[in-house]
Amino acid sequence: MAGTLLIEDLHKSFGDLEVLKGVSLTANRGDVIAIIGGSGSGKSTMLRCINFLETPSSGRIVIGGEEIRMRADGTAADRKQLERVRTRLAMVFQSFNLWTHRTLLENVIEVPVHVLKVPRAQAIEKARALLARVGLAEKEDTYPLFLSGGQQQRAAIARALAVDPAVMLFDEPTSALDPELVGEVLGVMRDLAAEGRTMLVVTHEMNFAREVADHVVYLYQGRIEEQGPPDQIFGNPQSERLKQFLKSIN
Amino acid sequence: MAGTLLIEDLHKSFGDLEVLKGVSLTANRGDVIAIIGGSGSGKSTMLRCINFLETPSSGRIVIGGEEIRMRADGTAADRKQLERVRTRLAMVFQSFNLWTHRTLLENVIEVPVHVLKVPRAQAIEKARALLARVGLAEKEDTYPLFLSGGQQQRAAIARALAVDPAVMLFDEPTSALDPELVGEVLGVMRDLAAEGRTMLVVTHEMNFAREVADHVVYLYQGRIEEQGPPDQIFGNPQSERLKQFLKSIN
Amino acid sequence: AEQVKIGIAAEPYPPFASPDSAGNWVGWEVEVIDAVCKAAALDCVLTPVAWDGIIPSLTGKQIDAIMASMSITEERMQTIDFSNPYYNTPAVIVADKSLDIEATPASLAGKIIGVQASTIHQAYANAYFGDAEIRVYQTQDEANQDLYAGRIDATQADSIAMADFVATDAGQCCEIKGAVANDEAILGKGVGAGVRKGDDALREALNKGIAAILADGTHEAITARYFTAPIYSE
Amino acid sequence: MEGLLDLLGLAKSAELLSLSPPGWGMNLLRGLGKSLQIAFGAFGFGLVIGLFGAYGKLYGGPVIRDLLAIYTTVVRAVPELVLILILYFVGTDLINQASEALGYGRVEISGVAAGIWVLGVVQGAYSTEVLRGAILAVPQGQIEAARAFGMPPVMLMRRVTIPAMLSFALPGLANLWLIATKDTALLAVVGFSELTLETRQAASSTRAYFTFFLAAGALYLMVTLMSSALFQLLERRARRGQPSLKGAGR
Amino acid sequence: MRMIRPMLMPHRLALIGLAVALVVWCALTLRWDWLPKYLPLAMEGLWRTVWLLAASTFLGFLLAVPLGFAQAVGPWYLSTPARVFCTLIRGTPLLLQIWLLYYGLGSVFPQIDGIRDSVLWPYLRQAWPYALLALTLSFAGYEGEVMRGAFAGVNRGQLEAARSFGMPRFTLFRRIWLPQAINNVLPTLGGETILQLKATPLVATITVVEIFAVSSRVRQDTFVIYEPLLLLALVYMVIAGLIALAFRWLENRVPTRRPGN
Ligand SMILES: Nc1ncnc2c1ncn2[C@@H]1O[C@H](COP(=O)(O)OP(=O)(O)OP(=O)(O)O)[C@@H](O)[C@H]1O
Ligand SMILES: Nc1ncnc2c1ncn2[C@@H]1O[C@H](COP(=O)(O)OP(=O)(O)OP(=O)(O)O)[C@@H](O)[C@H]1O
Ligand SMILES: [Mg+2]
Ligand SMILES: [Mg+2]
Repeated sequence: MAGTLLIEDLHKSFGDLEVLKGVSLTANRGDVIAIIGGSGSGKSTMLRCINFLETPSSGRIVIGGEEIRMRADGTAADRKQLERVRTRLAMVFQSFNLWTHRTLLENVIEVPVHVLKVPRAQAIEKARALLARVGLAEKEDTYPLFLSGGQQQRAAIARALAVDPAVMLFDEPTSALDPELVGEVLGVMRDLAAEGRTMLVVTHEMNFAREVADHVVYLYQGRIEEQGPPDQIFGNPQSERLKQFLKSIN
Repeated sequence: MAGTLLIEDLHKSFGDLEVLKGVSLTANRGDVIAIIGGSGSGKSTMLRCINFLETPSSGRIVIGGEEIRMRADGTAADRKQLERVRTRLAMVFQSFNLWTHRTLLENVIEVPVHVLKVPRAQAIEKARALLARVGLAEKEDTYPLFLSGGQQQRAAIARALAVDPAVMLFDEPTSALDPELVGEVLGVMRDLAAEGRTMLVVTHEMNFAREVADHVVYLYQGRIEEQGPPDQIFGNPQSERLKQFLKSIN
Repeated sequence: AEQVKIGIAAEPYPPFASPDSAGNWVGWEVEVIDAVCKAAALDCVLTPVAWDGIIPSLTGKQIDAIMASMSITEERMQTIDFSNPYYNTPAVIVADKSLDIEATPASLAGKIIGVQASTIHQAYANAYFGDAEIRVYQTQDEANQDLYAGRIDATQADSIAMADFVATDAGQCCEIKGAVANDEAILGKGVGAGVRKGDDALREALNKGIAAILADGTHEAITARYFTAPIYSE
Repeated sequence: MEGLLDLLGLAKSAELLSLSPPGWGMNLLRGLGKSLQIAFGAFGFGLVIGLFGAYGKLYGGPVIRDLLAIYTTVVRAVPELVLILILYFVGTDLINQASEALGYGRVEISGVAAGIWVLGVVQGAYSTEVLRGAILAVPQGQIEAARAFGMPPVMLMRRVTIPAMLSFALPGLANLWLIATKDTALLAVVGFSELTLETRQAASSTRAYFTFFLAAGALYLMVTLMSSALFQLLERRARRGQPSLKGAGR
Repeated sequence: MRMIRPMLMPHRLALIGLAVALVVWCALTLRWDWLPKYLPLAMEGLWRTVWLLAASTFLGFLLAVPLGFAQAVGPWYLSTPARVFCTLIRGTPLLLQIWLLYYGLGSVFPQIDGIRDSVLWPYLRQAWPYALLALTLSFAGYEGEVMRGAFAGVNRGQLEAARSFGMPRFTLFRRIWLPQAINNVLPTLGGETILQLKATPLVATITVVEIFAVSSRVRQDTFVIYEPLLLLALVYMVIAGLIALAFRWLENRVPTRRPGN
């Protein structure tokens, strides 16, 4: 059951602005789901609702078979449950959000050591391996604000990988990377999928969506306009909007 | 002369880390120069050195035929000159850097009204047109932190366009945009180039580099490894590193 | 003649010197200053200065003399000059009625004694009551308050102030247990006017004024209006 | 009414505090007025020094930085009483000796002016540090963006740095202001009747310590409540555009 | 050597020379004959100043953190009392607070039957517990306000990152929110600590004799004004210098980016 994800009729408004207008989605263990859509269509909001960084206005969220209990106002009713569920999720933020008062290494070991109670030495060893994997071995003692954009993004990916999550939420994880690194990160993702991790990836890289995803979701103005396997979405789009959206990449 | 740019033997170190190891570059009026390269290769640093946001360790920078006078420590010797030159430059930052205490409209009119002394009404009118052009007409009264990543990036582009610059420095201006918008922004850039504005664009979008740029510069570990017209760079790369770099996009 | 600025402490010390709400200074010492100046033919103006600034004001020439219930001691005479005393009062010990205490070092051993900071009483207590714990208060009123609250066992202070205190409601707890043995080196020669070192002309003039009001009964007359007992003795 | 006051044993207090002599109410109010006047002068003067001090410490050369470090350490450390005694009494004495030696008469230096000066210099040392911290807390990008568009330093300070740092500085500044209103007690040594001295005079002249100390406390509290309201207003304005952190720990 | 070299810059040499000259001049031309007599008392006072400062800032800061946090993001039933407390403390003179605590409570206690025979009486009779309490509450009030701003100023994304990994509330607070809040206001905290140093003399009003009171005593006993104050200033400068150094060290632990020009 770990690694499954179910979203049902998710709504989210910011004041008068309804950003999500009923989104439903199912992911099984090991699924890689790409979420594509225009800027401002609600992709980040959707991802952030899944782990309750935003309180949904209504809807149901079930992770690993466990429904996150909600109060009427959308906040999680059971803090302990939410924290437990969140430890199985990992997120890479669109704006990275590395902890600026800690070095890269400290950023990566923070959650393993202090939340998951992994022995420190072991966490460090793993963190070093991960940093090396994203090409940041020499930067482990640097503070995030002294890094280039792409380096920060890679560090954020390493931090997410360090917690061994069952479900990963990636918000445009390759936006700041050069094509070579994009390729490498896609490789990493493929490996993760092969290990049975479930992934939700918001992306503007249609190549990625096409090559790595099992399932592509096209979000338009807070609704799922169309979804399906990549072949179908890219090869034979039905909706006018999606056709329009894809036109520009060909 | 306005709109020309000359960089000669630019060096920049952060402490022991030499990030730029002698970069030279010439741009004529209306040139669009794409700067590509791996993450951490020094692209942003180079852009930031041009308008002295970073103090170069050594080198010469000539903008619009006017050499920016430097002290021995790399800081600009003549603040007035630097300010004058900077008003003819416009920059879109990799991390957007919108002013969080001002609404989008205020962000866009800030420099025209307060630095360039454009009448307020006129600045607002132009700002509205620019915001509409990047699809943010409805968001003009929103504060930046309440926007999606792509919206922030478009606002940053609008802010840069509002100052009618002779030279534009773009640091990955489409990183947070969906393909449809990327296309639009590229269109905007083509228009700008046609108007005779010089542009330096750091980008990971090889399509952009190929289609819009007059000249492509490949930066590798702080040096220009190869440069030339896009056909040559993409069609017939010479250096091993560049070949490697480009392999991933085909 | 030239004006003589007489500094008094801006912090009130009733019944010697305190302002009323209209800002007029009244009290025994104020009247004495008036009388002395008249007798010495000095054109005096009262200048209230906060206690912390009173000596710097004197040495910095903002004022010319200080008449603020300042006890004459050897130590202080190294810094400024004093006129002859214009009043002196014995020091007494006050304690709870229920306690069997005398004003002697032996009787006070092991007790807690409160004194006002930077007074001759503090100096005396330090010198003679070494076996007691000595607590230092900023004002005598605060020491009295703690005497009433039982946080100290006894206090040493000047007899006039204490006679006032034991007459109040709070003072009912306590009584004057007697005067301490005199030691002129510490308790001093009484209260005098302070002048800048070497300003002998003014010192002599003030001495003349003091001698005159003591001789012609003015001093006694003023005292009678404030106190029941005389407060000057040779 | 009288009966009620009598009942509570407050009749005597009411009499003591009445506004016309022999009541001391007017004296306290007059003292409060003077305290506020001094506090306002000193706080304002301190702010100006603080702003220059903070900029000097952050951007000045090594000599300026060292001098400012000495200023902030020494002036903050030395008790105000020492400063004012030395400055006022020794200072005026020296000036007078000099002027008498040159054949001029004695000059009167106003104790109040000296007091404002000393308090202002002390406040300046504290504000220097408060403002320096606040400027450091501003995300660097905010300032860089303004620089990149050629904003001159004063405008940059006015339009970007100050608004952006204000939310960090206001609590510390509010504390300094409240301390200034109370530090005026110091001016008693130069013969200035502000609230504390008036209170002490009233209290020990009448032996009604509790009445007058509580009355003074109430006056101070009133000032605090009013200035807190003002500071709160300012802070709300300074925080515009920043998402609230309510619930951000959940 | 690493410590010494920066001191050899010409302007620093000049400053050091100036300071030495000043000290020598003070030592030679001013009156110091009173010093030996009062030295033991001064040492005692110094010790009292130091421990009162250390204990009250430590305890006060421990209180200030919840006070600030409750005000910044707490529910109304926590934030209101916290705000009232901070306003009261900041709104009234410390002298009054000390005075009310000591003499106010002091006149209440004797009216309780049998209290003079209780085991608590020896402590209630002492002044230092009241002094420490008053100083601690005062520091907490001022710092509560500073920390309120500091907590509210932390970047939301930093907290979201921690939440998204399931960091428990308290861990998040301890590992992310608090350190970032403190980093934002370290210079202000340093200033407030030095202010606290200068607030300690007020406890003299309730018979706690610290270094300032000793210097006052010398002044009153001997009427020597400037010398004890200068010595006092020197002592304060040393303490304040140490505080400033400690805070500079804390500040430098996390490097900040600062642009050129
Ligand atoms: N302020 C700084 N202090 C120290 N090192 C820095 C600083 N800024 C950047 N660097 C380092 O300089 C190198 C070049 O950084 P730069 O931001 O120019 O890279 P970039 O080419 O823009 O990369 P990206 O595509 O990831 O944005 C990196 O290794 C980075 O870690
Ligand atoms: N905190 C907020 N308050 C109010 N409106 C918000 C907030 N966050 C996002 N929005 C609005 O919600 C809409 C969806 O935002 P979201 O960040 O989900 O877009 P997105 O699909 O991720 O876009 P992008 O590709 O540009 O990142 C946008 O119009 C945005 O302005
Ligand atoms: Mg997004
Ligand atoms: Mg970059």
